[in-house]
Amino acid sequence: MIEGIQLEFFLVLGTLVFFIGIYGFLTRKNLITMLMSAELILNAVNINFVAFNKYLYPENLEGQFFALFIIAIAATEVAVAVSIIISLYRKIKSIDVEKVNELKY
Amino acid sequence: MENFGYIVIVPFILLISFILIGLAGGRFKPSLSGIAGTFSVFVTTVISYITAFSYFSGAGLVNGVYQKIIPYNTEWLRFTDKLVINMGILLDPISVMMLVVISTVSLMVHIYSLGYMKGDSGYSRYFSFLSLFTFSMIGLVISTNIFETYIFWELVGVSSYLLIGHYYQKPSAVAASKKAFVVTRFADLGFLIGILILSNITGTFDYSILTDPNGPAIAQGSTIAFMGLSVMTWALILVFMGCAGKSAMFPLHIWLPDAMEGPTPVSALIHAATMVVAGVYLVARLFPLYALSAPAALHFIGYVGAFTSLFAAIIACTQTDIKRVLAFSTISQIGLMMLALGVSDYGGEKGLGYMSSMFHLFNHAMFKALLFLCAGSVIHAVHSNEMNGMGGLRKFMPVTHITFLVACLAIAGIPPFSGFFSKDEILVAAFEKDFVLFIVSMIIAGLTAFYMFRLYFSIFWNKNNEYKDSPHESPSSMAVPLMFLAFASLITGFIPFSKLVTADGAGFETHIHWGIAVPAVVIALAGILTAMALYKKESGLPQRITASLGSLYRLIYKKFYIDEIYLFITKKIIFNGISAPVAWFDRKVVDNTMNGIAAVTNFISVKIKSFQSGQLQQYAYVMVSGMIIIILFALYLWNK
Amino acid sequence: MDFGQLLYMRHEIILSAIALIVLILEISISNKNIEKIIPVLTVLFFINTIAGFFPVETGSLFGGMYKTTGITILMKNILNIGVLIVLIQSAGWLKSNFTGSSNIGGYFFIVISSLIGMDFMISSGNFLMFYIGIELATIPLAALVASEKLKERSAEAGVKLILSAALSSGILLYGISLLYGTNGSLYFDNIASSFQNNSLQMLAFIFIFTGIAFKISIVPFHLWTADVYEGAPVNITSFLSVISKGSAAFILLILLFTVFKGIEGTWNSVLYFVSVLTMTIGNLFAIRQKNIKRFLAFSSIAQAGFIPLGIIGGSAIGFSSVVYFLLIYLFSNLGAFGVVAAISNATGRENIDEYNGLYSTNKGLSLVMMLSLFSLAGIPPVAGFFSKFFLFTSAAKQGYYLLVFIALINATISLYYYLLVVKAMFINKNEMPIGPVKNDAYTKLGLIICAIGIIAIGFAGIIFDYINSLTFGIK
Amino acid sequence: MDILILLILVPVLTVLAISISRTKEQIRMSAAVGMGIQLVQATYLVFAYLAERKNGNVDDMLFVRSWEWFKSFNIQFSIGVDGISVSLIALTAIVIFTGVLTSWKVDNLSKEFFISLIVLTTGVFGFFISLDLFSMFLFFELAVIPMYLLIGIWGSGPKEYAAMKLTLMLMGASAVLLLGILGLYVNSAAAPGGLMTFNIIDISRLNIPMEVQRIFFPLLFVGFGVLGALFPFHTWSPDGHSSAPTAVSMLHAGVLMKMGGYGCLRVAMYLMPGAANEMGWIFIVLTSISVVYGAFGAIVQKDLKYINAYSSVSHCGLVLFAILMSDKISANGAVLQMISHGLMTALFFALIGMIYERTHTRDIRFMGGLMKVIPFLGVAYMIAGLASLGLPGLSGFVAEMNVFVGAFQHSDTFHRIATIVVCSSIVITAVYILRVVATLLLGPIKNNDFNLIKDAVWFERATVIILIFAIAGIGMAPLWLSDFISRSLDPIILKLSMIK
Amino acid sequence: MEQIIFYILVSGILIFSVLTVTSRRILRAAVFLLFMLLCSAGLFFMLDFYFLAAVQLTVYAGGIIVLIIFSIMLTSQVNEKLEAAGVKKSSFSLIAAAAGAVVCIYSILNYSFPAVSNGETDSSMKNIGMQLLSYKDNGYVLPFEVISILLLASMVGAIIIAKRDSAK
Repeated sequence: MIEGIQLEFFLVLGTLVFFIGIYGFLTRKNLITMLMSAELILNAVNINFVAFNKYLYPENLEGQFFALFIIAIAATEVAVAVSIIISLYRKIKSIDVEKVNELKY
Repeated sequence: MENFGYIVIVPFILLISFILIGLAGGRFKPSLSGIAGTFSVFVTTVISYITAFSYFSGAGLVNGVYQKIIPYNTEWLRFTDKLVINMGILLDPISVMMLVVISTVSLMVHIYSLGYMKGDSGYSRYFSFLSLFTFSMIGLVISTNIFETYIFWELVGVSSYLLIGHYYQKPSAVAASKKAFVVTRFADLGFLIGILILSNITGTFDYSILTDPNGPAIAQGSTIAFMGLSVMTWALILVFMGCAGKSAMFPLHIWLPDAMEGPTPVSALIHAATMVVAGVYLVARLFPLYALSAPAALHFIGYVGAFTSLFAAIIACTQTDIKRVLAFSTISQIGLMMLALGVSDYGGEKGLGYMSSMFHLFNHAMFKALLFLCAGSVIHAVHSNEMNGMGGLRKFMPVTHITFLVACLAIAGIPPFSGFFSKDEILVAAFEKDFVLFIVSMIIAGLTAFYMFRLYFSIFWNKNNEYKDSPHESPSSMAVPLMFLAFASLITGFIPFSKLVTADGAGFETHIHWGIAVPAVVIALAGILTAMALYKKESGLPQRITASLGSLYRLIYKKFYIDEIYLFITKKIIFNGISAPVAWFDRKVVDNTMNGIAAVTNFISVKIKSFQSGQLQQYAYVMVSGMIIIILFALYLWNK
Repeated sequence: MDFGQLLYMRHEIILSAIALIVLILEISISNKNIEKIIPVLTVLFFINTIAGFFPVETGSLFGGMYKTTGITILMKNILNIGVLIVLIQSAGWLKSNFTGSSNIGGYFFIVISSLIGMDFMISSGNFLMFYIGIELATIPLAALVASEKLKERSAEAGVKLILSAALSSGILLYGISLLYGTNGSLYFDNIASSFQNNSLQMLAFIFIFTGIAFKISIVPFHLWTADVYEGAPVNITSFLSVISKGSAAFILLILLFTVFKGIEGTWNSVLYFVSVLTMTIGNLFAIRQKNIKRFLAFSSIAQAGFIPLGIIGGSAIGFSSVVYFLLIYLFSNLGAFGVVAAISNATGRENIDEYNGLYSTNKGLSLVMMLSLFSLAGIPPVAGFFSKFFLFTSAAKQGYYLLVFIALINATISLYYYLLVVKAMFINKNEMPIGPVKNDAYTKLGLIICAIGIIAIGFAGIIFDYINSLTFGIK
Repeated sequence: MDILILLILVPVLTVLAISISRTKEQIRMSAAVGMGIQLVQATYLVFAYLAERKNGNVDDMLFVRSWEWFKSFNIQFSIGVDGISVSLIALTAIVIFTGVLTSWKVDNLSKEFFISLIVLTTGVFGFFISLDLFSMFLFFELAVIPMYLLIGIWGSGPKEYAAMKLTLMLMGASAVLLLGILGLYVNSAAAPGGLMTFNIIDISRLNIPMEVQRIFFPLLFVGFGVLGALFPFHTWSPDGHSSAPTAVSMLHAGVLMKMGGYGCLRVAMYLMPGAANEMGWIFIVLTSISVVYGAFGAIVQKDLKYINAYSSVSHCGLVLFAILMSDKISANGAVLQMISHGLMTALFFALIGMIYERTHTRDIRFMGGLMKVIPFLGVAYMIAGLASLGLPGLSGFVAEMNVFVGAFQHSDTFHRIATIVVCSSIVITAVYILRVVATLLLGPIKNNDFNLIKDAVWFERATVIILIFAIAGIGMAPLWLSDFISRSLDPIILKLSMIK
Repeated sequence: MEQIIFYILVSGILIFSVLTVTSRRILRAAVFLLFMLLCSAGLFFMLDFYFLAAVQLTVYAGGIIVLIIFSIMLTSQVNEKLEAAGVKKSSFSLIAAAAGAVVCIYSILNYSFPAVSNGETDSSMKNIGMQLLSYKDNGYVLPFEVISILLLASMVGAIIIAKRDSAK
């Protein structure tokens, strides 16, 4: 807990980062940068969890554990995603998301 | 009272004959069919005569009144406890009389046809249908209730259809049969609705209740009013519409002249003697109802009859097809019968019109059948229907000539032939009731004499045509019926009809009213003489007269363009005006609406395909904004 | 802790054991003989499926982190059956066409571990378990989706799946974090008991719902579906369309009926909204599809639109109807995909046009396809009729007549495009129809199981009554 | 074993037998034998029913059996019959038997053809014996869906379009219908919170609130009405009938359309009498339009099947009209009309099929004088036509008269005018029937090829004779059939009249 | 002092986040992401979640970012400038994101959270270790085990994809 800083501050921060991440996800043209935006989103969630845990429910460490697991899963997700992106890159020689539109309609 | 149960044999033997000939007809020698049919009608005739004899000789008589006897009645279809269609037999003076008429004429026609139809490919079919017709016609007259009448009415109609269309490979015959059926069917619609209304207000179909002068039906009749007339009147007018269809009253007469496309014996049987008088018969059957509870309807009938009669008589003067002349003459005579009914009252002497109508019906059946059979004989000989192609036939066909002359005299009302007696009674009845109708009937009498003798002279006198193969007298099987019917036309006038067939069953005395009879005969003679002057010798006079009449003649010759009006109504209005638009509407509007729903779905489906653009970020965008929309939506609901 | 209680989680344990066996076999058997593990594993999985049906007590483990009830066991069994069919159907594909036979073990391992994830998800008592389960069920699958040899479409599908999934799980997590903040716990039981009626919890619910709806491919979170289904290998598609979707629907049911029971009003209206959208959009897109897999993808979206009919109103019988619906949907869709897989693996043809005249050469396949499609369309006497009927009845019982009506209209539209495929197979003439496809025993077995399921399940009233006895008291 | 169960079981077994048959001969024989048994059973059922009634059984429904099916929804498989359903079952048995005979020469995929045909029949039989709305609906849809394949594969002309249209319209109707059924179900709890039921008899004992009836009566009536070719939802009928193969047209017009009428009577009217009385007028207007409109539509058609399809619209409109009159006589007429029209139209379609096989056209403009070359078929066609236009002595007359007399029992102007309008159809019917007969059979032979065609062969003759026999039998002696039916109408009419 | 550091960290998080999603050079974006993660790790430190912060540093900064940078190296030129997103796309996305943020922040600010608890957080390594292996209430042994399956499965999946190339 940080003196003089209210919970809402953290939450607004988390929300902003979350939507910045979403904005990035929606606009970045590169698959890998999209993935990075997704990481932003996850991190925003972590901030939320940690803040809640600290400010409201410090008796248990639920928020912290959740954040831990999120980090772990984010890692696996990135691993798989990167491998798929690379395999795609090998096929179409591009990681521009707008060129990934063979499947449509 | 005698039990008349044996009459049940009549319809059955005819029905069996129809089915047997119909099913097995093709497999046996044609003549066998003819003989079988004739035999069954012969049995019918014998039974009819026995019945008539025993009925009129007292078996039907109680206290001087001829009773309605129902020897047989069985439930056929039940609507409610009261509304029941029975199949039964009702004997009263008119039905017994009709039995005699039908069986006699039918037998004569059968015998005649044995010779006339020889060699026809549809020989068995013809006799089978004749049996069917006779069956239906007899069923019609002996019906115990109005619905039974309706059933046989329809059957009569269909057998008429079948017989008119006997030469079914001839388009004109097919068209004529179709026309006959549709027109009468249209009239029957009125009849049916009439029955429905009648049964609804009286609660019964049964004649014995409907026509009981003291019964509840007549008492209830005039209570409810609709558009100024009592409902009963409306119902009876509608029933009369059916009668008008069958009996070819104006304006539903158009089918009858065309019906002459059928074989001539059929015309004699159906379209002269029996079926066409069914309308008259039905009015007579319901007469107490008409007379006692809806006199307005009866008036209406009288005037329709008079108009039709005059109208047809005028047309008959101009026609050149001999069968058509006879057809219009038939229409005219039936109109006269209707007129007679229209001027009649119920009960005792006041029922003179009724009695005269029946009397005329009876006589007319005989001499008109005779006329047609003679005409058939002539056509058989010269192979043409056209008057112009005939002339001078008296030398070749003496029997036909004489019998035809007898029939002409009878129809013209020259004493002592039968027509004179019945026509006299009609004139008397009209004179007593309605002077206008009396005058009209006098004119008709004159016209009748004129056109009949025009026909007679044109066929048997006039010029001596050159015939390719010289005409010869018909074989005996055809000649015998002619002679029999001629004999009948001579004597039936002397039957004391007023004692036997009256509206209330009680007989009364009639005698010839010379004050009316003499002028009538004079007028008739005048007509005959005019015809003789114009047509006995070949002369240009008739042409000159027609030329001077100009468009009026054309108007009459074209039968007042009634056919064309009908054609306009059916072709232009029904076909092109209703049916074609309905069919168009169905395909284009209703159906396209249904198809349109499908098309719109497809259209939307094509339009929204860009949502699925393949762009991952668009997917994500839809997902996020969709979520936000759902949030807003839920917030909105939550705040409410 | 009594180790006997571990039997509660026998599904997961047995599956883990099988997964382990896969790894061991994969390592120990040479590449040449690797095909031989297919029957072994299929039999093992069959045993697992049977074992799932043995009645065992239910309860919770790990301090409430994990819990089972009769209905969750049933759900797992249903998923087991589905996976068994998928495995049987994919045997032929594995032998012939996969990325090289050395990956057979990998395939089995991923499918089974994905199933483990689903089982844990269904049995979770805590959002953490739920989250891990859902990720375990998704992430490895993306790898399988992208695994098709030499097809760029496969990789594209994989990218689309994993990135969309990343986004959706981010959204889901954000919702969970808000829920944690407002309710103070991540345990289902605690959350359920601490609901107040406020907008933030509602917000949290919608975020979580979005995450799950993504998996069920409910409109507007469905757009990935068609592309991924089309791009993925057919057998993976059938796994995605049936097992993934089914498991997500199960957990949605459980969450709504337990955790989010307190805000029923909110989710009723949300479900109403998305249900109408899903059915309609799914149908409209399905109408004009040319590729059979894509077609089935949209059909499965439309089918997903029917699920809310049973949930809405929150009645126990609706719950049963949804479970029943998914059971029958499983057989029907696997039947359809089985046929598509058989044809696609043998000839590589996937266009509906190419199915023209199929009946003249492949009677059996066409018949199974027709049965499946009729079942999907809800035509008697096949099972789909019954499940749809019960969904409608449940919704009508709650008074949602208008929704039922819209659903019925949509069912009629769906009949149209199902009939288009039937028409292609039976009516359309084709000079060069797909030649007779030689099916191996596995494919035949898989299709026969589906056909029997489609025909028999509907008439057996006892099945529905059994499900309903399990859901009794869920409300 | 229960006779009613056998009625469903025999077709199912027939389907199995056909599916294991190898040669065409075996397939045909299995179908014919199976449907022959079905005919025998139906006859037996008629007599069993009569015997039961004679023994003084006055229950509304006889041979009632019920099995628990989906307990959770309180769905039973309930079966039972009354006079109405027995007579319709007999009709179905006759039509399917003759239908199989007519299809004797189906060569293309004959196994599939007969299987579909008999599956369809199973649906029809099941529909008529069901006392439970659930199974009724199930069988309803079961009867509709094989139609798609039957028309699509073995049809002629724009068959795919027609098949799709027919199926979608009927299934759309069944969607509406289902909503109605669900509405009934939801409101069928005897007491608040009680068990809901699909059972028709149970529901009929309840008084469903008026506001509920007002919503669901139109749904039910339209749902069933579409199958009964209710204007403006009849457009599937011309296209469907004209494209369908002969036996299917026979069955569809002969039997399936009757399911619509039966459903309207048994479900819509019986279970929701209040709304039937209140809202009946809307449908009376629609059905009156159907009757006249169909008849007018038939006049200008050129395709034999189209003529008959429009004629069916008209005749089936009469059925619905009669049902709406909620009068016993006209209801009786409605059932008679269903049977009569079923037989007659089956005969028509059978004949059209036979003629088409010979002339390879159905366009009447190219035909003429066929009576000369195929007198048997010609006469049969004429008889069918005469039955259609309501000639006494054939079945159509009896039915129509019942309808008219019954409808005329209402003494208010609206009903009267409607009745008169409907009556007028007998004239229009005569016009189009005679037009067809005249152009098709009479007149000179238009095409020299027609001189070579042969008259009917044995199975065709058998079909025709059976149907004509039935038509004439009913027409000559209608009383027993009318009595047979009318007793079963009592509960329905009683319920309707109690509301008034 | 604490507050100043806090504000610095917060503004670091926000600025680097924005830079991550806007930078036109992909490698820089990755580095900005790294900084953002570092800042948030700092935040976790300030909140006494040392273990979490450490994991954040090692796994995220150490693992994920390295992975990402590797993949960037594999798939694009380092100096390559990314195309900017279209105006339409970015403005629509901005609207959606902004709308979402507004709605969420509005709801959060309107919500009255329970009073801040003064309970002590025992985030010592020992406690974390104990809980991670506990199977009682608030024990995380089961997720811990399951996540191992997840890691394994992901590995297998990645191998399947990678292996394909070798098979080729």
